[in-house]
Amino acid sequence: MTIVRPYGDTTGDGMVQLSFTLPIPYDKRAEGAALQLAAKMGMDPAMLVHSRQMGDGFTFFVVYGRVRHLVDTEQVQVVERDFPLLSAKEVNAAIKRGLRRRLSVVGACIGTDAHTVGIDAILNLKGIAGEKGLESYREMAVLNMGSQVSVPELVEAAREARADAVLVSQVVTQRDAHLHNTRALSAAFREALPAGRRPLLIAGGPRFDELMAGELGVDRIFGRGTTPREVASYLVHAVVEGTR
Amino acid sequence: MTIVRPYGDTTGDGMVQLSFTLPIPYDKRAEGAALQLAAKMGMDPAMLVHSRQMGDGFTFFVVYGRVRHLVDTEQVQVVERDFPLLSAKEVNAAIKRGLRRRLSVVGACIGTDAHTVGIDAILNLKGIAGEKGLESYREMAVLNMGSQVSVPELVEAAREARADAVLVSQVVTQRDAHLHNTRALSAAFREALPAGRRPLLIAGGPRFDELMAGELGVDRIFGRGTTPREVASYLVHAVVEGTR
Amino acid sequence: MAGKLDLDPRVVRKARRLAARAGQPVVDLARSHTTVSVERAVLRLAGVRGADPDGIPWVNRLVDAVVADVGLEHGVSLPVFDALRDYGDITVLAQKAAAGAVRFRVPSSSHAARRTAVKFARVGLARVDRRRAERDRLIKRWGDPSQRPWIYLIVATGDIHEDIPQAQAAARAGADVIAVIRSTGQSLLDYVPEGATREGFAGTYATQENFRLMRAALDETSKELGRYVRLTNYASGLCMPEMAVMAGLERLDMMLNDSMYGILFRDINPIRTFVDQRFSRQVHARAGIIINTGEDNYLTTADPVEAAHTVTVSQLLNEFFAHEAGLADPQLGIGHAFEINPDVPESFRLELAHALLARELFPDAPLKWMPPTKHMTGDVFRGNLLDGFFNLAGAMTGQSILLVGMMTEAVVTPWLSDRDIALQNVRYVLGAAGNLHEDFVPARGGFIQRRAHQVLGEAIDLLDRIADDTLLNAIADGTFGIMRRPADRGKGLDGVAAHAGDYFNPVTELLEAS
Amino acid sequence: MAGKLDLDPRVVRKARRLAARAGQPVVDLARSHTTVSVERAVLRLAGVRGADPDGIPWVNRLVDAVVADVGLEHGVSLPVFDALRDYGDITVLAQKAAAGAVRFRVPSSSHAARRTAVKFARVGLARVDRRRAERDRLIKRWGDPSQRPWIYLIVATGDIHEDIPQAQAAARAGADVIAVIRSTGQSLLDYVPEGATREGFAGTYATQENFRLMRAALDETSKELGRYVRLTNYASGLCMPEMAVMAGLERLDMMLNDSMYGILFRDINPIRTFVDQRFSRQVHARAGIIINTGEDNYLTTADPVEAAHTVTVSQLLNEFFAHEAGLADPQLGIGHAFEINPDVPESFRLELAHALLARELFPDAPLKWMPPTKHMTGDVFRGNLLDGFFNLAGAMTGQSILLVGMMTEAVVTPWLSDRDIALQNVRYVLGAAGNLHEDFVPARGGFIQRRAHQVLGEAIDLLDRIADDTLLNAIADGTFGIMRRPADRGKGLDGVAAHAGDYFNPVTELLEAS
Ligand code: B12
Ligand code: B12
Ligand SMILES: Cc1ncc(COP(=O)(O)O)c(C=O)c1O
Ligand SMILES: Cc1ncc(COP(=O)(O)O)c(C=O)c1O
Repeated sequence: MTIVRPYGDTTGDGMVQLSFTLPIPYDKRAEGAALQLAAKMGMDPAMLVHSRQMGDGFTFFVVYGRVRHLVDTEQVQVVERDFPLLSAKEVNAAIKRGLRRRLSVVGACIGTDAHTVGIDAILNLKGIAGEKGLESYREMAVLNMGSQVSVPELVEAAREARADAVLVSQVVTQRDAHLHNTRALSAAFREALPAGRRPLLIAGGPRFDELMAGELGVDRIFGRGTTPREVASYLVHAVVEGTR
Repeated sequence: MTIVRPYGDTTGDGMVQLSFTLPIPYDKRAEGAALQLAAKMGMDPAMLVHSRQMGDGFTFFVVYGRVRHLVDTEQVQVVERDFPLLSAKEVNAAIKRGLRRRLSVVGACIGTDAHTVGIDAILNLKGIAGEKGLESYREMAVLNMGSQVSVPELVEAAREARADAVLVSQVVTQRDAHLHNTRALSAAFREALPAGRRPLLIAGGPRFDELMAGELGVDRIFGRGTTPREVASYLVHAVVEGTR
Repeated sequence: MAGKLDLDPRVVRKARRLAARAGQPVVDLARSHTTVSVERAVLRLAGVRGADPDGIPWVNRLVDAVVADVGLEHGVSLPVFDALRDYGDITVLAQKAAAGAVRFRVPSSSHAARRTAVKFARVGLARVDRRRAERDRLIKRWGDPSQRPWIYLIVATGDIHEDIPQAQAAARAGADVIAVIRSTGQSLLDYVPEGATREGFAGTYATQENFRLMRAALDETSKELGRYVRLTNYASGLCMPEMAVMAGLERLDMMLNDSMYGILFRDINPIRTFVDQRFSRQVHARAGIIINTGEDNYLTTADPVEAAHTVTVSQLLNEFFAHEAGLADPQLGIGHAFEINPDVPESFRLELAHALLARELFPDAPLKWMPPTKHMTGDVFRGNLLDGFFNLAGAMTGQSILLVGMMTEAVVTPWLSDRDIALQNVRYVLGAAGNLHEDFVPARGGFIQRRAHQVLGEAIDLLDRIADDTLLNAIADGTFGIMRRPADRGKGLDGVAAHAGDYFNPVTELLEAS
Repeated sequence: MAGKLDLDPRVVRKARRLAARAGQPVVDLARSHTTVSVERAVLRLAGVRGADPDGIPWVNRLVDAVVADVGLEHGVSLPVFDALRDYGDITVLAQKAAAGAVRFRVPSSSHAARRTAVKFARVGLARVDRRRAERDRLIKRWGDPSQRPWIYLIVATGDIHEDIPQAQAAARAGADVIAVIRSTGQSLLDYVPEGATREGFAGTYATQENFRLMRAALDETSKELGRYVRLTNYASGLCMPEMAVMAGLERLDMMLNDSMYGILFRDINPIRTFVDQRFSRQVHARAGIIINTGEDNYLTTADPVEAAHTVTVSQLLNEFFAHEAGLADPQLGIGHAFEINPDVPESFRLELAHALLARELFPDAPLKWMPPTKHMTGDVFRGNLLDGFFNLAGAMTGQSILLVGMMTEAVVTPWLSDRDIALQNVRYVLGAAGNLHEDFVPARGGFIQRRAHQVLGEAIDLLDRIADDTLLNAIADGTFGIMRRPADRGKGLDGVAAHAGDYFNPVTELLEAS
């Protein structure tokens, strides 16, 4: 099946739920305004099922209804895993065979972001979801710089460690902080190192759009629920097999 | 102000929340499909923040993001109250003066709908929200036929009571039951009585679109949160002052 | 669980005594009357199947024909089994009768007709017995839910073929009991539709074929899950006795069946209801079916705090009528609900008091705990929260069957995702706080005990008044759910008759003998 | 409330004794060191205001100049007040010093400089005292919240001019305490930004002007509401002592101030932190500010069940350090959190056990109860439910300050509507079940008591080990929040100095005399 519609309780019913606030006090006109927005979003019919004024000038709405839009699953763009998922053993073997030295990884939370749980999950021994982190891979040398690392410090450390890959985490997204910081990262590496000696740049965090790698100047983005094995497998694919 | 946007935490940010199910199992492609729908609804950027497979072939999604649409509050269509809100005293006085007899009202839940709480709130002494129902108006003669009344029974009762107004309630909306029943009502009255002797037809219920009165062949629709006084005032306006 | 309220056993005994006194005249009424639906139920048990080309079942045509010839007061069994001698097959007899080809009489010497009737009834009841044994066997094989309360979910698409996958999905996601809600119009139909149906409004028609299809599907899923998933429908409305028979024949496991719901909420005649009620409960008793009573409904029209004692009164009456009809305590899914306005101060503690009172009054009954509906609004976020507190109250007071609330209660009949969110809610509450009842010890003489004692006291006062003035008058006065229903009004009264001296009903006879 | 856990007072006394033993060496360290921020705080109290054209405050420029000339180990007061003779105005002195026009020395006869320093410090503290008296007066006039727990809400737009209306709206909707979250980078800045700011990330810069603006706005709203609305910010990060002074000067009412948060979660040097900590708490004590400790944070990195006892240990240490710095019990907003994975069996009862343990260990402290964050997901429906159970646990265990959880925790910093939904949630729970604690009586020797005793036992074992091996080593080993932080690493170490023999700090002297 390639064309689908949202499903409430019957195939094809197209039902969705929507909520939002408008900066206007509650009255009939506000309800009409809410329905106008729902209509613009393609809901028809739209049922306004809840409205509640907050403070003087805001009203919160809940709308249920049918959307006309069709979803074509064949048109979906995703970053599919385009490399095989390897076991730790296979990863180590591939590095040994391919590089004849340990693969050097440097990781950090850059900017003012201090959310290390995500990058720690990827790098530290402890790992996540039952998978151990990259530190547990015999053939990797991992430097985890922790949080609130500035981009120049990171470039310096990467240079020193002759990093094959630099992994940065960005969790705070307010005012697009993650996008600004990632762009700053890629610009700094482009400036500091010639193309051939530049490490692979990998960004990760729960609110990234994985399709934006190119736009942000990094090689790959990993989103919500990433596991260390996926990252290790990608490193083999991109660094060892040189397919980046 | 006539142009507004949804408000998350900053003026103009356009943020909304959306949830729906697609009839496909969970995978990356499904997430992409969810984002496709969000994009078609005008969300850009859209953040997919939750997905959960249900059973074999369905996935539930929660999406947050910005919509581009503008809401023009001047373009909003609503049924504004186009008659003055009267006190019980004023209603009684107006009927006495205008009709010189009691105003006859017949009410019912038609079709297979047995939700009487709404129509009872309008008709019965007890009323709702601190307002007494139409039965409490000295100058009204109210017949509340209760639930699951067939349209022919209702026509007959209205004829017998020389009803000035017929009030029907419709709460069940699944498969558009309320629309079918209301259409059946107006057709039956059109057939049974000549235009001049036809009572005012009023439909009510929480999920009606008040703008649909014309389309459904009734004189007026009352939605969520209607109070008896509003209905009484409308009756004076439409029956006594003959402005329907 | 018992003992948290410090109820005085003497007071509780008094309440039961009063309920019996208030209920007995209604039982006497039920024992001395019959209805068209009781008679049709007998014929269904005796094996009449199918419907005419307009969809009117042959049982209806047959009963109508008998009534036309000899009236209802003798029961249809003697006339029918008397006539059967000339036809052999009972469905064929019905068809001929519908065509006007049969003349019925009340045989003066009724020995032979009685014998045949009892034989047919026995065969029918034996089928019911086999389904009951089969249920016991399957429960043994697949097992009961591992937790209390059982999780009860509603399916309501209107189309049996959409209902089935949704019910199966719900069971896989954790439902222990599936209820298929009926289409809005069905309870006032004076016949049971036939066959598989796809066109209900806000519910699916209850037909014997739909029962069969859904039970078979759930058997499949039960097997897959290693847990017997129960199926529920409604023995309610004008065809209550027939629904009970169909449920027995198709191995349904629970039936909504209340002594007053049809009167109050469907405006069905009180006498019709009480007569149908007693017969249907006798059949349920035989079939091993758990009934669910409907006290929750009163709280949607009356105020749940003010009218709390009317719930208790109704529960005691429902219990009395059920016992009288032969139901055992483990078959009494006595109902009550979490319907207090959440803005009322201490509303949660009031709910706990009410729920605990029901628990302690009926320690051996599988109480059915119903979720908030009236004060659910379109604010679905708040709705899910309220449902969580409902689930918690259920766990803290040891309820037995938990009807899972939906955040979209005020919006739509449940969506697939609503059910999933609701089940997650239940799972969280039972997993995280399912044993909190161990730490929940209402203070002696504290708010909760005082409230429970007050409600029980008010219930006793009301029962006292009802016992003196009759239950029928109380119903006429709007005592329950503030609906006024006089005994001489309401739908279906014309289908009721007082027994003639020679009234005969082989099924009642067998059921009362056993 | 006390007494539900049957804690043995001897065991509790032992725990406190061990905490004192583990904490004392750190206090000794703090008493014998100073930091650039402590010195800047002194100068702020003494009246240095404003910043250079690049936004670097004059206090920073002045301290840097002094340190460049004579080092940090004597404190900056003697050199500065010695030099002040020649300048009169202290901010002018700072500006001149920044321009390189002043040469500082440690005066050999320091009598005069000391007297001036003490005079200036006294004036500064008098301002703090006046703000405290003003608070007392306003609370008397407008009143305290009518209920416990107080409702604590976060505002975090990054723009003080968006924050103000949102804070006022939140107060009108029921918030008793408003916390303005700081921009992500601020805690590692070794200076305090100046003026009103509009460009924070996920929080708004803490500046004295922003403090003033928000306090004034909330005074307006307090008056309107007839209820004193409290304001909170952070005395945390590299400028902790200065934040404390600014808070005292601008009548903030609470400050996040933890003895180890900066070490663990901002990688700030442990010694720097402990020195800054002690000074800031002395100032808070004087200002009548309630501190909020940060044990909740440990549970976001460590497992809340396994590491429950580390919370207790940290609470006891925070209490010891706070008392030592002069804070009274009613100023100890000791923190803890509802962070157990909701899928863990009995998670809610575990939360109750932990929350009750804190309640009974610190009966006179205004405990701060933090909502679920780690196990919040994008499933906002479930999120609101979990927040409801958090609110309930808070009510059932008598927590004092309730930081209101948001259903969008895993998604965005709170939206206006999130706050409204969250407040409705709190209102429902407190209204419906706020007194449920009366009926909540953990069984003797039951699950909840056993769990609380176990956690306390593990805490005592851990304190024992820490007392033997030193707290600094424990921190280095990853005992708290599984973050390893050696004493010789981390940010801000270069701003620390051991006191020289002639170290002088007029503020400490006055505070310790009082
Ligand atoms: C834990 C936590 C904290 C802890 C952090 C402790 C630590 N050492 O990390 C503490 C308490 C210190 C904290 C503080 C703050 N936090 Co915080 N915090 C969270 C919380 C609750 C959980 C985050 C987490 O640990 N997730 C678990 C990990 C495993 O998931 P993950 O990060 O997504 O990582 C996975 C993937 O994304 C991916 N991944 C992530 N990074 C990388 C990198 C690479 C290279 C790869 C390959 C993969 C990868 O793989 C990981 C494993 O699957 C979230 C809310 C929530 N429930 O999400 C808020 C949250 C992230 N915090 C937030 C904020 C605002 C703050 C503060 C700024 C608040 C303040 N002003 O005081 C502070 C300051 C922090 C700062 N300077 O950055 C906001 C961010 C809002 C936004 N979208 O911009 C959130 C969403 C809460 C909220 N709604 O307000 N926080
Ligand atoms: C109470 C109730 C019942 C009671 C009804 C008792 C009674 N005597 O009315 C009982 C328990 C009997 C019941 C049964 C059923 N119910 Co019901 N019930 C509700 C409930 C909880 C509240 C409705 C209510 O009383 N609202 C309060 C009144 C005051 O509000 P109101 O009706 O909107 O009326 C106001 C306005 O709309 C307006 N108004 C209404 N009518 C009129 C008429 C006129 C002329 C005017 C001027 C104004 C007006 O003024 C009123 C006052 O402000 C809703 C869920 C909910 N929370 O909304 C479900 C709900 C309406 N029920 C529902 C269903 C499906 C059923 C059943 C069909 C289930 C089943 N299959 O068994 C049955 C059968 C009912 C039938 N045949 O119609 C669905 C309908 C789904 C849909 N949208 O189609 C709902 C939404 C629940 C759900 N989510 O599934 N129900
Ligand atoms: C006892 C009982 N019967 C029947 C119903 C359903 O109504 P009906 O069978 O009339 O559709 C309910 C309501 O849920 C009920 O409680
Ligand atoms: C004690 C303490 N300080 C500070 C913060 C905030 O972090 P920062 O001040 O580093 O931005 C927190 C976290 O909420 C905290 O608990």
